[in-house]
Amino acid sequence: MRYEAPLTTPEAVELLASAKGRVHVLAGGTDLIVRMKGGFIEPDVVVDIKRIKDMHVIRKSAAGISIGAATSCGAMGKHSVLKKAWPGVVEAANLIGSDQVQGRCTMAGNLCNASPAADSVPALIAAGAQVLIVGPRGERRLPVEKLATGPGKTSLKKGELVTAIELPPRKVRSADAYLRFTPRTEMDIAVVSAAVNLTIDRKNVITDARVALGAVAIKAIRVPAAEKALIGNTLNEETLAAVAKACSAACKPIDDKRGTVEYRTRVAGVLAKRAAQAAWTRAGGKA
Amino acid sequence: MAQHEVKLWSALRPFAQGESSVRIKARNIRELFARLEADYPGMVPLIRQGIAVSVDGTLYRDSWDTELPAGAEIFLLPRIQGG
Amino acid sequence: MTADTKFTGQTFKSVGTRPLRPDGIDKVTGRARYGADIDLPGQLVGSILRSPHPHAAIRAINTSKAEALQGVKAVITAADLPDLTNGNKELFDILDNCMARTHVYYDGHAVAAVAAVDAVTARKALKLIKVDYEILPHVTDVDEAVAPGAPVLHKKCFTQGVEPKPKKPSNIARRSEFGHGDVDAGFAKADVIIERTFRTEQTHQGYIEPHACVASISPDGSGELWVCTQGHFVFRQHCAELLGMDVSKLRVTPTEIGGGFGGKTHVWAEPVALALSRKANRPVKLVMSRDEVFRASGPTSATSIDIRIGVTKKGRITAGDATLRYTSGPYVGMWAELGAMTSFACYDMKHVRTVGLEVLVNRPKTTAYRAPSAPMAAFAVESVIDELAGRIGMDPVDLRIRNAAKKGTRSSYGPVYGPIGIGPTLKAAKEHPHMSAPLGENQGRGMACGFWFNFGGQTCTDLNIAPDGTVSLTVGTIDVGGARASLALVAAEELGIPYDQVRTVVGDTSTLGYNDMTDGSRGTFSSSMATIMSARNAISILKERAAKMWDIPVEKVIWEDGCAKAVGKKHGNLAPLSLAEIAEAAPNTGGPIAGHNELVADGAGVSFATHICDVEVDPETGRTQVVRYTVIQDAGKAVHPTYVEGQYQGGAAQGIGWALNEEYVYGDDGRLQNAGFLDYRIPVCSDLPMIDTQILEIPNPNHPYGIRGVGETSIVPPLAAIGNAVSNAFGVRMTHVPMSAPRILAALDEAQAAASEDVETA
Amino acid sequence: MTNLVNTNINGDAVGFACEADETLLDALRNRVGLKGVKEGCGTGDCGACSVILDGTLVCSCLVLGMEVEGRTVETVEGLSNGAELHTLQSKFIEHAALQCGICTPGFLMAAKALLKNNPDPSEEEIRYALAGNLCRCTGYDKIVRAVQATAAELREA
Repeated sequence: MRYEAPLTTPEAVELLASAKGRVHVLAGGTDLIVRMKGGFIEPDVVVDIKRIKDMHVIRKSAAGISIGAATSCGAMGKHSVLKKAWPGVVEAANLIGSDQVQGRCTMAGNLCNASPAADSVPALIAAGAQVLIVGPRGERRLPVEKLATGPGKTSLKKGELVTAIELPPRKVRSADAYLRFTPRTEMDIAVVSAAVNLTIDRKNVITDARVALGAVAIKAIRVPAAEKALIGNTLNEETLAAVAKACSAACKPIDDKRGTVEYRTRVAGVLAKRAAQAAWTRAGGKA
Repeated sequence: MAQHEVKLWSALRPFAQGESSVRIKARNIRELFARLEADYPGMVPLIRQGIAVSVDGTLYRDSWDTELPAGAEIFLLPRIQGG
Repeated sequence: MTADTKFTGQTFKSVGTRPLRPDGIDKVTGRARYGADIDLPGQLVGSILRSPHPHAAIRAINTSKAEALQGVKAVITAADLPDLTNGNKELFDILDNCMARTHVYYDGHAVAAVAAVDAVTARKALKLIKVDYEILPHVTDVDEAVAPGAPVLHKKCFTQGVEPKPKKPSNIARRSEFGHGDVDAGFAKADVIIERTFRTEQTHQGYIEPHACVASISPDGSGELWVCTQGHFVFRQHCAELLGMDVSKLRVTPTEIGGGFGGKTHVWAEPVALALSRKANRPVKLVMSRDEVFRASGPTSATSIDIRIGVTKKGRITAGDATLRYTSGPYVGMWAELGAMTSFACYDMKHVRTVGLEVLVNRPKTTAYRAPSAPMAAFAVESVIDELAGRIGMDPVDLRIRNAAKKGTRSSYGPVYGPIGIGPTLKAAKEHPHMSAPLGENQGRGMACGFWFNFGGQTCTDLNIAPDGTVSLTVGTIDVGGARASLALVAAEELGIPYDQVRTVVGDTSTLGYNDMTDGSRGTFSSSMATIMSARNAISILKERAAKMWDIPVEKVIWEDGCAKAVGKKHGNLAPLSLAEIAEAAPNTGGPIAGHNELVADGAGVSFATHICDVEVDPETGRTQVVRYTVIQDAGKAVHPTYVEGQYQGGAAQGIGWALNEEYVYGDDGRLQNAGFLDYRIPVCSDLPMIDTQILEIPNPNHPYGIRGVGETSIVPPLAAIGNAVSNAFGVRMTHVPMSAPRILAALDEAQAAASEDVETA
Repeated sequence: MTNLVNTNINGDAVGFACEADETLLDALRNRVGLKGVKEGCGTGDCGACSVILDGTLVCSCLVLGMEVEGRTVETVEGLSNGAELHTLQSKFIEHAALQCGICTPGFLMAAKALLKNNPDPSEEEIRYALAGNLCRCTGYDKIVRAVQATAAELREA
């Protein structure tokens, strides 16, 4: 195996495009190195993007907030502007692994691993985030939900890499929240998870909402029916019940070592309800 | 030499015609085992593997010297494993 | 020799204090050497090929390509570990488990091994070994394994302990029975009888240090082994027998041990490492990966337990009956038997019967895990006792106090108890402030009792007085929890010198006689007994030397406060001789001064604990958090109270993990799905509250200082205590451990459905 | 292919040879001889191999050796100042925050990283900060107390 640590994005693209054999991008390494050690992958080339300075930058502009692909989730948690604008995205990113893992893991890695249970993905989908992709043919942007195509599979082409994650500008009276269920308090993979991003008007009526679930299908999913249940309503018992019902109805999970179909389906609704409540409170909603 | 009623745990009983206790004259564990082996040869493999002897509720390994006081309750048990 | 080990009721100066442990600095600076930290010149890397199948016949193994790979120095299969066990079934099972012979019996069973110049080459070589398997039907579930038509692991396995001998082979390897009285007559007197079936899943000891060793065998047939183990003498014995070596020619040096809890009482990779070294004629280091630890080193049993207990309205237990099915992996064990012995041991039962069935399954060989088999049985019994208390409207502590075993009670496993401590732990629980503290919303409180035997066994120690009068104590029991400090305290106590004048080391197998393992809570109990005797022997020599120095009769010399003192009118004015002064004169008074002792430590005395716990359950997700926990246990005499607390807290934490989250998950393909710390969920720091402890000191009459073993009992009550807490919070009875969120949610649903049915019918 | 990595470990300039796919954990243990860094799982789930890399707590099993070229690595071996133990080290011994000790190096590094960022952590903050380190002996009670005692002492110093 060859290890490369380019200093610029064009160099990284060149390495990825020209490499023979199995080539992998190394961001945080908290998944890649585990898979290497377990013998699940045997890369010929690993391209470490952490020496590219731009990849560590969190930048706020009129277009929103851009997070460099090598930014550790731990660093996101220390960024007050990001935390204030997107508390749900940050709490999702900060739930990945221990402090040790937080010091390394990245949302870009979380997205590109394309695990159905990835913590940051539902939050990013709810946020309406997109990824900035650079490749031999230049840049392109893609909504985050279009990056993963199935477990472990992405729509990235040879030579392409995600260089940043872009969150839209934050509207007033809006907020997001992310919740997951794990058997332990920490150090766990989501059995099921839910993210809600919503905006309310002066009368506490929800004017916009995005709802996403994790670990209930082959990839993280958006739940339009739950969004419909929120929009145009205030957050009362009835609305919450409708959100829960819509979310449970949208689940197509599997039975595995981490959870059952029945459990995931039911708790998806519970978590969506609670995430909606948390996002609402953060947005300044009053009953 | 005192005669004891020696109680057997279930694994030993088949070798004593199904009885739950046998009467044995013995001063100590050595004599106890010698008599058991002589009278109930089927017990030999289990005794060789190691047996615990409860004397008045206190568990002893198979140290020959351990005395069996007259009137003491003698109970044979499997040797315990621990963690 | 027979030493007088009766409790003397003495007062203590050192014992009961809390000095710093001698191994502390090495452990906080990274200097302490564990199994994987040993390196030898010319050392090779060993690695084991494991079966991916839960059950298969091995048709052939082709190792030629692996042998031809550059850098490979040895490849072995079962042929290199020939059967020398001479009809010893127990030893044969150990051999077959270390290296499969005709069949593989579980996912992870070793089939071949290599030694190569580095890890990369070793890994490559493993991939080049071709094993031709004939895949056979498998069974991993305890209930399925005993069901008619289940695949039978061993065609020659006819249930032992059943008369007449069964005609058909089965997976029930052995049946054992305990009890007394007439259970039918007992149940006839009961006002309320509860009958339930409980299940517990398989858990692993979960020590953080994987098994690791370095083996070196010379062409002359002698060998050395450095290994993390709970019993280096036992490892020496088993390895020497399996390899056909003279026992005394194999020197086993124990490294620091990174946790064992029973899992390091058994050889796994050590005979393989030795066989590789013998074939390669070079030292071989073999370290298991975490995946291998889970797949191929011994977990505890999965169980299924039928239980029936009857009680009168006034709260007297009239009878108890239990059938306990425990998995033992592919080889027979005594795990169900231990469950059968311990299940009702806390109670005074007139009529009791317990039947243990050892069930063979295609899972790794079961090994001891802290008070082995007792937690599962206690889960079943203590849950039903609590439920009965509810049914007759009696406080569950009172019901237990009413029925607690005491001196003179015939124990459920047979003998009549001497003085025992369950009563005091229950009384302490009743009076504990935790019992009356208010509970919050969605919280429940539970309590449960636990029993473990404790034992002693073969032990020896050497106590050497250095020329400057300081003391070196060599023991043969592995220090797993602070025993070096505790034993130094005991030596200091007996000699009358300060703790820091004594240094304890664990000797290798060539420095001491045979010692049994550190298991059964015996380490400090038995080695302290031998240490006291060693010190007493040394004191008698010290007195002789002092007499010689003073030129007075030895009868006129006593030992007091670390000094020889002359007594009597004639000599009483002589200034005392300190240990240092006597040691300094040793070259002129007869040479080095030492005390030795070899004994079989008996009379460990049974141990009881009562735990109280509060849980909070999220009724919508089933998530359960332990919010308060209290352990009450008798220590006899706590030599180093802080380390006793550590044992109580550690055992409780393991029990909490077992109760809520830990379990082996097998797929339909018979493969273990969660062989790692991510999905085998031992508690993390944020999962637990502080664990309060209360040490009771009821002296053990059979130990000079009154000491009892303290290591194991603390893991017994948590499963039931937590189950009872959940039950008390929501009125549901949990019958399946771990009480994971989906299981709790399902139980809540059932309770709700039952409640609404009641409303409808009402 | 074996590569040469130049780095700074515990304040010393250190060079070590390393395969491209070798983890920092293996390099520290087998190439540099720092055996205080422990392997409990090799998958980032137990924290026994925790080191501080450029001021950030990481699992050395999840870092490639080659990544530390030109960086600074702190391990348990660098915690004490000569014979003078770090307060965390002495408090761990005093409070019996260790039994078998295999997890101790990782806990010490994690606790050091915590106290640098948060000199006065609550019990809950300590518990979550140490959640990446598994201990099977202590039930964590005495570990949490040792960290609390260290924090108190360091605040007074």
